[in-house]
Amino acid sequence: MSRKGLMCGNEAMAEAAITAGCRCYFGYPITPQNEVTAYMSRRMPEVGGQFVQSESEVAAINMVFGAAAIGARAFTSSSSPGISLMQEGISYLAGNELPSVIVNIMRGGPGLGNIGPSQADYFQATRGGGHGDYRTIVLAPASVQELADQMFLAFDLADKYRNPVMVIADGVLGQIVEPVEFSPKETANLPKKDWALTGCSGRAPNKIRSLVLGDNELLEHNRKLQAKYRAMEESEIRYESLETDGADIILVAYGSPSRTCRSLLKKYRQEGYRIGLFRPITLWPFPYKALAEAAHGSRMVLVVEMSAGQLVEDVRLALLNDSIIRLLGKPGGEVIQSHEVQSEIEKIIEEFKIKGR
Amino acid sequence: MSRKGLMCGNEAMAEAAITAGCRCYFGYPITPQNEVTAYMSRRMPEVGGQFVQSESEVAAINMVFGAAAIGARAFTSSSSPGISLMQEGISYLAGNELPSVIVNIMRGGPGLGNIGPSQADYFQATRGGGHGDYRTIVLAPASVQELADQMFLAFDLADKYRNPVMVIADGVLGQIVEPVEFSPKETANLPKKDWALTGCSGRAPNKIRSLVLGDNELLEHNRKLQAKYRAMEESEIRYESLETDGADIILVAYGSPSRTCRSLLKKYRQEGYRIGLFRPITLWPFPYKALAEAAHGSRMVLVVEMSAGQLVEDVRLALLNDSIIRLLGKPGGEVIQSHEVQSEIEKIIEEFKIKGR
Amino acid sequence: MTKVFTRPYSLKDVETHYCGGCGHGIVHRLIADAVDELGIRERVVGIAPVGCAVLAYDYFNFDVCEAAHGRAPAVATGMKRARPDLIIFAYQGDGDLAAIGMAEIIHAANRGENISVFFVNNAVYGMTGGQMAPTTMIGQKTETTPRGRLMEQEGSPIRVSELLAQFDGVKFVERCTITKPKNVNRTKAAITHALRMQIEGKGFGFVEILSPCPTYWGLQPRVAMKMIEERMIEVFPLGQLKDIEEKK
Amino acid sequence: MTKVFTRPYSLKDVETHYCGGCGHGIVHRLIADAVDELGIRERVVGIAPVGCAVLAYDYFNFDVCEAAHGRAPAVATGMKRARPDLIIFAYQGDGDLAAIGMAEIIHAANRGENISVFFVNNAVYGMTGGQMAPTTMIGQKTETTPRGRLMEQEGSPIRVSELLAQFDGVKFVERCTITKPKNVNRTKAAITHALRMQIEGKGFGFVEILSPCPTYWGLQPRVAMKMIEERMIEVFPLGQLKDIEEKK
Amino acid sequence: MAEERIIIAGFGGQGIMFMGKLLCYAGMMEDRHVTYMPSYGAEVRGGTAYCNVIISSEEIPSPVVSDPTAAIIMNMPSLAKFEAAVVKKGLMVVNSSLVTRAAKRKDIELIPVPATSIADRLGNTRVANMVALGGFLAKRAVVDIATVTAAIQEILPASRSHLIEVNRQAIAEGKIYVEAHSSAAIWSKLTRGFGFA
Amino acid sequence: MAEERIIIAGFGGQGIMFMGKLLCYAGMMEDRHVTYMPSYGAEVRGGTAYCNVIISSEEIPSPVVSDPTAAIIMNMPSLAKFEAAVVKKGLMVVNSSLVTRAAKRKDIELIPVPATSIADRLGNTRVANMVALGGFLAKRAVVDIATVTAAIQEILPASRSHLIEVNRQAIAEGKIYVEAHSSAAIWSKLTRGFGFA
Amino acid sequence: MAKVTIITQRCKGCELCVESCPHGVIVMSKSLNDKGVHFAQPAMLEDCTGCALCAMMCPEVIIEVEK
Amino acid sequence: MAKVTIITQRCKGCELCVESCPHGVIVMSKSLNDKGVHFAQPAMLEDCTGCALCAMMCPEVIIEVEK
Ligand SMILES: Cc1ncc(C[n+]2csc(CCOP(=O)(O)OP(=O)(O)O)c2C)c(N)n1
Ligand SMILES: Cc1ncc(C[n+]2csc(CCOP(=O)(O)OP(=O)(O)O)c2C)c(N)n1
Ligand code: SF4
Ligand code: SF4
Ligand code: SF4
Ligand code: SF4
Ligand code: SF4
Ligand code: SF4
Ligand SMILES: [Mg+2]
Ligand SMILES: [Mg+2]
Repeated sequence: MSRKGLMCGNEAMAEAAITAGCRCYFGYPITPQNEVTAYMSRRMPEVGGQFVQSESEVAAINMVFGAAAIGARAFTSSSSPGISLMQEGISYLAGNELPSVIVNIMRGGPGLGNIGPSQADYFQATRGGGHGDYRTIVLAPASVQELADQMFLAFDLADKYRNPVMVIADGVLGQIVEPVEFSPKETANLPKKDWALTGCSGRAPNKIRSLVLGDNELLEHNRKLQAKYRAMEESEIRYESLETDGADIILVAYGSPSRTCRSLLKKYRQEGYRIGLFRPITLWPFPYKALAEAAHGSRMVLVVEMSAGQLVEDVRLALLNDSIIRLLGKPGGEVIQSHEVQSEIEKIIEEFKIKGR
Repeated sequence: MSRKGLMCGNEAMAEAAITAGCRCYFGYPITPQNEVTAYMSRRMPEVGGQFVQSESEVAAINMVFGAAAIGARAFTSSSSPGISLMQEGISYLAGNELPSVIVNIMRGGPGLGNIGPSQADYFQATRGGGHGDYRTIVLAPASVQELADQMFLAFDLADKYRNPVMVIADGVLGQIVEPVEFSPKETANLPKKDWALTGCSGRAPNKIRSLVLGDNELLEHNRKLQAKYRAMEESEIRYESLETDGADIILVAYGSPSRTCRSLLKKYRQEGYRIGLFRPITLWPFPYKALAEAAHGSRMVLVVEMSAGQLVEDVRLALLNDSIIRLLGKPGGEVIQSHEVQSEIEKIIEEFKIKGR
Repeated sequence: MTKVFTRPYSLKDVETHYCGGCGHGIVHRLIADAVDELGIRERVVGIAPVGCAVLAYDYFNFDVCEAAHGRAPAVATGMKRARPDLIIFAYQGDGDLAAIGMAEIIHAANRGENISVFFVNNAVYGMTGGQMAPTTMIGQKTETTPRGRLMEQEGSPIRVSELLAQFDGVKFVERCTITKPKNVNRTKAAITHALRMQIEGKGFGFVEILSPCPTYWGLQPRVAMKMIEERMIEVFPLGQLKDIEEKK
Repeated sequence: MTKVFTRPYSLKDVETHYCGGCGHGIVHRLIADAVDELGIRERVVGIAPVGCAVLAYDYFNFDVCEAAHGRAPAVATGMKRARPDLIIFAYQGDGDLAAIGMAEIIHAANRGENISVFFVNNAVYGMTGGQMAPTTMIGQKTETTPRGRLMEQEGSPIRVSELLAQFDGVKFVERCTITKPKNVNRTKAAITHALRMQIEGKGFGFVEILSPCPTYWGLQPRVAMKMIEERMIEVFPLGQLKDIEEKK
Repeated sequence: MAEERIIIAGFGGQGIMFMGKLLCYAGMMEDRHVTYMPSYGAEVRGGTAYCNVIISSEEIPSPVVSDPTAAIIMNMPSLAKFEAAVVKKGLMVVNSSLVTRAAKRKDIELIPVPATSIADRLGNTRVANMVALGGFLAKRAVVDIATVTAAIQEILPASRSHLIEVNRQAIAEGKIYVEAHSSAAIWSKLTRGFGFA
Repeated sequence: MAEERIIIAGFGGQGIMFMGKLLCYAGMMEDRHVTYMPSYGAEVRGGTAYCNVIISSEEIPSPVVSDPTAAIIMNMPSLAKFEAAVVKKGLMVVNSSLVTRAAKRKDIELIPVPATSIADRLGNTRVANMVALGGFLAKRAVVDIATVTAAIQEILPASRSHLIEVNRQAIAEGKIYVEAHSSAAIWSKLTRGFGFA
Repeated sequence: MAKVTIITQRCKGCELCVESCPHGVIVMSKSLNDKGVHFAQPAMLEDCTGCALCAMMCPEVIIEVEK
Repeated sequence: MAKVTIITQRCKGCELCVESCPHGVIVMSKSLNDKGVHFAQPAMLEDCTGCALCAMMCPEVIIEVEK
C-alpha cells in the first residue's frame, strides 16, 4: 500500500516513522518542528502507539533510551537548542549501543537565535556534541519525500548497527509542503534484538550499561565501537553526484541549499559551463573519497551552506587542497538565495576565466 | 605576593580562579573534579565569595550565565557527561557574548563510561557541542602549574573577547599533585563591562539577549561573532614547539600525554635521533600554521592522544597531507604508557630507516 | 486636569507583539508600575523567559536579560549571589517554569534565594503554537491533546503555588489573576509585596498569575477572561498561600 | 533442618562493592525478595541510578538497565509505555532523584506512570565522595558543607515523599527505613506493595528508604543506624503518606 | 504558464498560510508540481507572516521564492517588504482596505482589491484572504476555481465545514470585483491612493 | 638517587592516598621535584586503590608511573596487579598480614612487613599504612623520617592532630621491624609463605 | 468630566476596555486602523467618571485617563 | 537448635548482625579475613533461635539460617 499526499516535511517524517513500525514518540515542542508533536499526538493513539509530550528534551531523549532498551523502535525530534540538551543522552545511547532515531530540524543560533532555517549544527551532529568517542550516522534529506524515505532508512540503520541515527534538516525542509508517498519497503534482514531487556524469561539476565570499570574494559568497548564505525564508513556512505564528470566548477551542498544549487545547474549548463553538484546524503560517514573523485580535475569547488562554514571542513579533509575550495556560508537562520550562489559562481568564472560555450 | 604549595590540579585551578578575582563558583559534583567543589565550598566563604552547589550542571551553567550577565567573573567545572549537559548553556553564553570560564576535567566515555583520564571531548570543545556557529577559546594545560596559569589567562581572554573560554584537561591533570605557585599578574587592559546588567542608573537600559528576529539581524550578529573569532585566530594562538627544527619525527600531543612524549625526547635525542614535540596549548584557535611549519621536512608526524582520534583531524587540516600522519589513539579512560609511544616510534624508525647517531 | 492613569515610566512606549487581549501586556504593566512605585528602576534586573514574553526586554525600560528555556531561576541565582544589592526578578510562563524548568524553580525556592518570580499561567504553550502545558486543565484541547487533556494519559494540572509554598525557603506565595480591574489591582499588590520583601532581604517571593491566551484557547479575549473565572480558578484557587510577614 | 533465611534467587551470589554497613545491600536484598515472592523475575526490568548503586545490574539476577544521572523516571516511562506488560522499577539515590532528576521524578509522578520507584535517601552523595544532597540535614557536615548545612545558604532538606504524595497521579507513597529488623520488614512490605500495585495496573508507587552511608557520615555502621533513628526520622518521618487502596 | 512563483504576505491571523496551502493543494489536485513554504522564519506573534508557493509544470528544484512572478499583499508592512522583489511585469494583488499608500513600482501589474471591506460585508472579516485569492485567480488562472473550492472541502477540518460556503462566496466576490474593475480604472485610482472602503 | 618512582596499592580505606601525599609533601619539603597521582581511575568503592609518587632531583616530565622502582603492596589483589611492573632489582614492600601468598618475582628485593598486625598491636589498625611506609623508608631513604613526621603535622587536619603520635610511632615500628629482619632471614620465610601474624 | 485618550493605531481590538467600563463610555469603531482592526474609541465621554478601569485592563497600555 | 552460617570471606565487619542478634550469638573474630577485616562468626550457636534477625540486617546477604 502506498499513500500519496501533500504534507509538510515534519508531518511526512512523523508518518514515515509510523510506517516504519515506530510506536513510541517522545518529544517537547519547539519551532520549527512543532508539526511533529502535533501530528504524533493525533496519530499515535490511532495506530495504538504512544505519544508522550515530555517535560523537556532531556526527558525525551531518556524516554527514547528506555523504549530502545526494551527493544522498541522509538524516536524524538527537536530543533537546535533542544538537541543541545540531548547531548548527554545521545552519548549514552551510543555508549549503550541502543538503536534510536533523533531528528534535528535546525534553526538559527547560537543561543536562542531565531527560528529561521539553518545548517549550523553540522559539527554537533557529525563530530558528536556529546562526550566521548562516539559517532552517529547522520542523514541529510533534501525534500519532503526524502525526509520520509530517510526515516525508514534511519530506523533500519539504527537496528542494523545498534546505534543512534540522526536525521538533520534545515527548517525549510521541516516546513515546506510537497507531495509525498509512503511505500513501506521490505525491511532488510535485521539482527535479532536478543540484547533487549524484555524480562529474563528463558534466558540469562541482560544488562544494558555503559559503565565499564575493569582494567582496559572501556578501552575494549571503545575499540569495538570504533570497529563498528569503520564498518559504517565501509558500507553506509551515500551521496549524489550530478554532472560532476569533467566539471570546471563543483558545487557542494546538502539539504535545501542543494536544491537552490541544483536549480542553477541547468541554467549554467545551458550557457555551456561545465558545472556540477555534489550532494552528501550521509554527513557521517562523509563521502570523502567520492568527493575527491568528483572534484578531481575541477578548477574550483564552491561549498554552499547555511552556516559560517562547517561542511567546508569535511570538504577540506576530502580534498586536502585548500586552493580549490571556496565557501559561501550564510549563518543566522537565513535562506541562501539563488542570486547569492549565482554571484559566487560568476566571480569564479571571471577569476578563472572559465569558458562557457 | 606569590604562594607556593603542593596541590592537586583541581585545587590549583580553583585557587587560581580566586586569585584572578573570581568570586562566583557554581558547580555540581562529578569525578574526577570533585576537589574543585570541595575546595570552593571551603574557600569561597573565606574570601567573601559565593559557592553554590547547583542542583545540576544545567543549573550551574545558567548560574554562570546570570553572574556573567551582571558583569561578575564566574566559572564552573565538571567532567564529560556534565559538560554535555551544559551545551545549550554554552551556546547561549557564546550567543550572548558573556565572558565566562568552563573547565572540563575529561573522563572516559561515551555514556557513563568510567572515571579514568581521557581526551575524547576534543571535538565537543573545539567544534562546539552546542548548536549554532560559535566558538570558545579552548586552553589545554599540561601541568598543575599551567592549569593555574591558564585560569588567569582564561578569565582575561573571556573578558577581552566577551566570550566563554574552556579549559580542558584529562583527569590526570585534575588529580596529580605538584608544586604550584600563584603569582597574580597585572591584568591586561581589559575593556569596561558597560554592557553588563548592573541597574540602569545614569544610563539607558541594557539588554542581554541572543534572540534577534529582524530580517538579517541574526545574520549580522553572526558575522560580528565570526569577525571576533577571526581576531582570536589572529592573536590568541599558543603552542610549544620543542626541538622540531629539522626533526625526522614529530610527536604531537597536548595535556598529560604531551608529558609522556616529552619524557621520551631526551632518550631519543641521546641516541642521536632527531625527534621533536609539538604541543598545541590553544586547541581552538588551533596552531595550524605553526604546526605546518614545525612539521615541514619531517618524515612522520605521530599524534598521541587519549581518544580514538580527534586531535588528529586538526593535524590533518594543518598539514593537508595524510601520508605523513600517524595516530596513537587510546580511548576509554586509559593512560597512554611511555612504552606504547616508544613502540610506535620504533616502528616509524624502522619503517623509514631513520638513522640515530 | 491631572492624569489619573498613564503608562508607567518603566514600560517603554512601544507596541508589543502580543495577540490582542493577551494577559502578558497587563502583567508587564503591573510589574512596571510596581518598579516605578518602589523607585527601583535603576537597580532592578529582569529576566525574560523563553515563551511569548521572550521579548520582555524590548518592553521594560530597565535592564533585562534573556534566559535559556526554563532556567530563569538559575540565572537569577547567579545574578543575586554575585550582586545582592540588585533587585532580581524572573518572569516565567507555565511551560518554561513548570515543565522544562521544574528542577530549577524548586531548587531556587528551596535554597530560599532572595529573588522574586512572576509566573504567568495561561494553561498552554503560547509561543510554540498552543501545546499542552503542565497547567493545562483536564479536558482542555490543545495542539498536543487534540482529544482534550486526559488525567490517565497526561496527569492532572500541576499547582505550582501549592507545591512551592511548602518549602521553608519560600517566604511569600500568592495566586492572582487579571480578569477584571479588582483582580488586576490585587495582582499588582502581590507583585509589589514580593519585590518589597526582596528589597528588605526577606527572601523568595512567588506570584502566580492566571492569564488568558485567547489565541490558543480559541476564544474572544472577553470570553477568555470569563473562562478563567468560571473554569480555571476552580483548579487553581486564588489567594495568598504563604506570607511570613503575616501574623498568624 | 529447613532454611529459614537464604539469599533470594533474584540476587546474584556475588560480593558487592559497597562499603561495610551500607544500606544499599539491604535494600537490594529486599527488592530481590519481593521480586521472588511476586514471581515476576522473568518480567521485571530494573533501572540502576548513577550513584553508589550504579552497579545494581551486577547484583540483581534479572534484566537491569543503566540510566543517565537523574533520568531513571524518564527511562522507566519509555520502557513502560513501550511494553506495559513488563514490571519496571527505578532505583534512585537522593542526589540522583532529588537534585539533578527533580523534574523527571515530578513529571513521571504527575503523569501517573504505572511504575515503581525505590528511593534510597542517605542524605549525602555517596558515590562522588560525600557531598551535600538535597536531603542533607541542617548542620550536617559534608564535603561541600564543611561548616554543616545552613538553612540560609543551602535551604532545608527536601522531603520528597511529601512532595510527591500531593500529585493525583501518585497512588502509593511510604517512607521506611532499615535500621532494625522490624523496619527492614516494613520496608519489604512497602516495596512489595508498590510492585503489586504496578502489576495490578494501579499506578505510580514510591517507597523512600532512609539508609545509612557510614563512610561519608564518618560513623560506625551501628552508630549510623542509630543516627537515622535519632536524627533523620525527625526530619523525615516514617509512615505511609498515601495509598489509594486504603479505605479512609 | 511554466512556473508561477507566488508570495502571499500579511499579518499573522489573516489566514496567509491557509491561502498558500489551499493554492498548493489545488495545484496538486490538478497534477501540477507544487511546493509551499511558510515564513515561520523571522517573526513571532503579531508580525508579518508570508509564504512561498510554487506551481509548475516541471519538477521544482527549490521551494524558496526570491523572484516572485506574483504577490498577494494583505497589509502595509508586506508592501514595503515585497514590492521590490516582484519580477518585472509580475502581478501584485493588494488588499486595498488596509494598504493605504500607493505602490512605487510602475513596471508591474497592480491589482487593488478591498478584500477586508468586502469580507466585512460578507459578515466575516476573516475571509478577506479568500477575497484576495479570488482576485488573484481572476488574473492568473493557475488553478481552476472549482478545484480550489474542492480543495477547501478537503483541507478544512470537519469542525469548520460550516465555513466552506462563506469561503467559496468570498473567492467569487474577489474574482468578480477584479473582473469588474478594468485595469485602466484602477491605475487612475492608484494615483489618488486607495480610496475604497 | 636520581628518581624514585613509587606505586602504593591496597584497599580503599587503607590510607593509600595519604601515604602517597605524605611522601610527596615530604619530598617537596626537602626541595625535591615531586608528583603524586592517585588512581581515581578504574575502581569505585571497595576496589583496589593505588597511587603513583615520583620523587626526583630533576624535573619530572610525566607523573604516570609505568615502571616503578619501588612498590608498597598493602593487600592481595594489589600484589597480582603490580608484581610484574616493578623494575628488575626494584623494591617491593608487602603487607604480609594480608598478603598470604608468596610473590613470584625473584629478581626484585622483597620486604614483607606484617603492617596490619603491628598496627593492631599499636591499637589502631588504620596506621598499617604508616608501618609499611616506615618499612619502605628503612630500605629507601628518599626522604628523612624527621621530614615525614613534620609533613604529617602539616597535612593532618587540626581535628585529627591527636593521631600524629600514633602515626609517628607506626613509622618507627615499621622501620625497626625491617631493620631487625635481615634480608636473609626474610628470604627463607618467604619460601614458606608469609607466616607472620 | 474626565478625559480618556486611546492611541487607536495601536489598538488590537480586544474589547477588554469596553467590557470593563461601568458606564459604557468606550465603543468599538466601525472603521479599521492600519492593522485592519476595529479599534476602541471613547464615545460618550460625558459619562466618563475617570475611574480608569478601562486603562487598567488594556494589555497594550494605550489608554490614558485624566480627571 | 538452629544453625547460622556466614560466608566469612565476604564479611565486611559492619557488625550489624552482631547488633541485631537478641541472644549475642554472633561475635567478631580476632583474626582477619583476606580483606583485612575482623569478620563476624557465630559463637554460641546453642543460644541461636533461628530468628534470622541477623540475616535480615546483613547488607552482604551472606548469612544463612536453618532451623
Ligand atoms: C530548549 C528549548 N526547548 C523548547 C523551546 C521552544 N519553546 C519556546 S517557548 C516554549 C513554551 C512556552 O510556553 P510558556 O512557558 O507557557 O509561555 P507562553 O508562551 O505560554 O507565555 C517552548 C517549548 C526552546 N526555545 N528551547
Ligand atoms: C551528569 C552527571 N553529573 C554528575 C555525575 C556524578 N555523580 C555520580 S553519582 C552522583 C551522586 C550520587 O548521589 P546519590 O544519588 O545520593 O547516590 P548515593 O551514591 O548516595 O547512593 C553524582 C553527582 C554524573 N555521573 N553525571
Ligand atoms: S499566543 Fe497566547 S500567550 Fe502568546 S501572545 Fe498570543 S495570546 Fe498571548
Ligand atoms: S559511600 Fe556510602 S552509600 Fe556509597 S557504598 Fe559507601 S556507605 Fe554506601
Ligand atoms: S475611565 Fe472609567 S468611566 Fe471613563 S471610560 Fe474608562 S472605565 Fe469608563
Ligand atoms: S483594551 Fe486596549 S487594545 Fe484592547 S480594545 Fe481597548 S484600547 Fe484596544
Ligand atoms: S538467627 Fe537470630 S538468634 Fe540466631 S544468630 Fe541470627 S539473630 Fe541471633
Ligand atoms: S552483617 Fe554481614 S557483613 Fe556485616 S558483620 Fe555481619 S556478616 Fe559481616
Ligand atoms: Mg504558557
Ligand atoms: Mg545519596
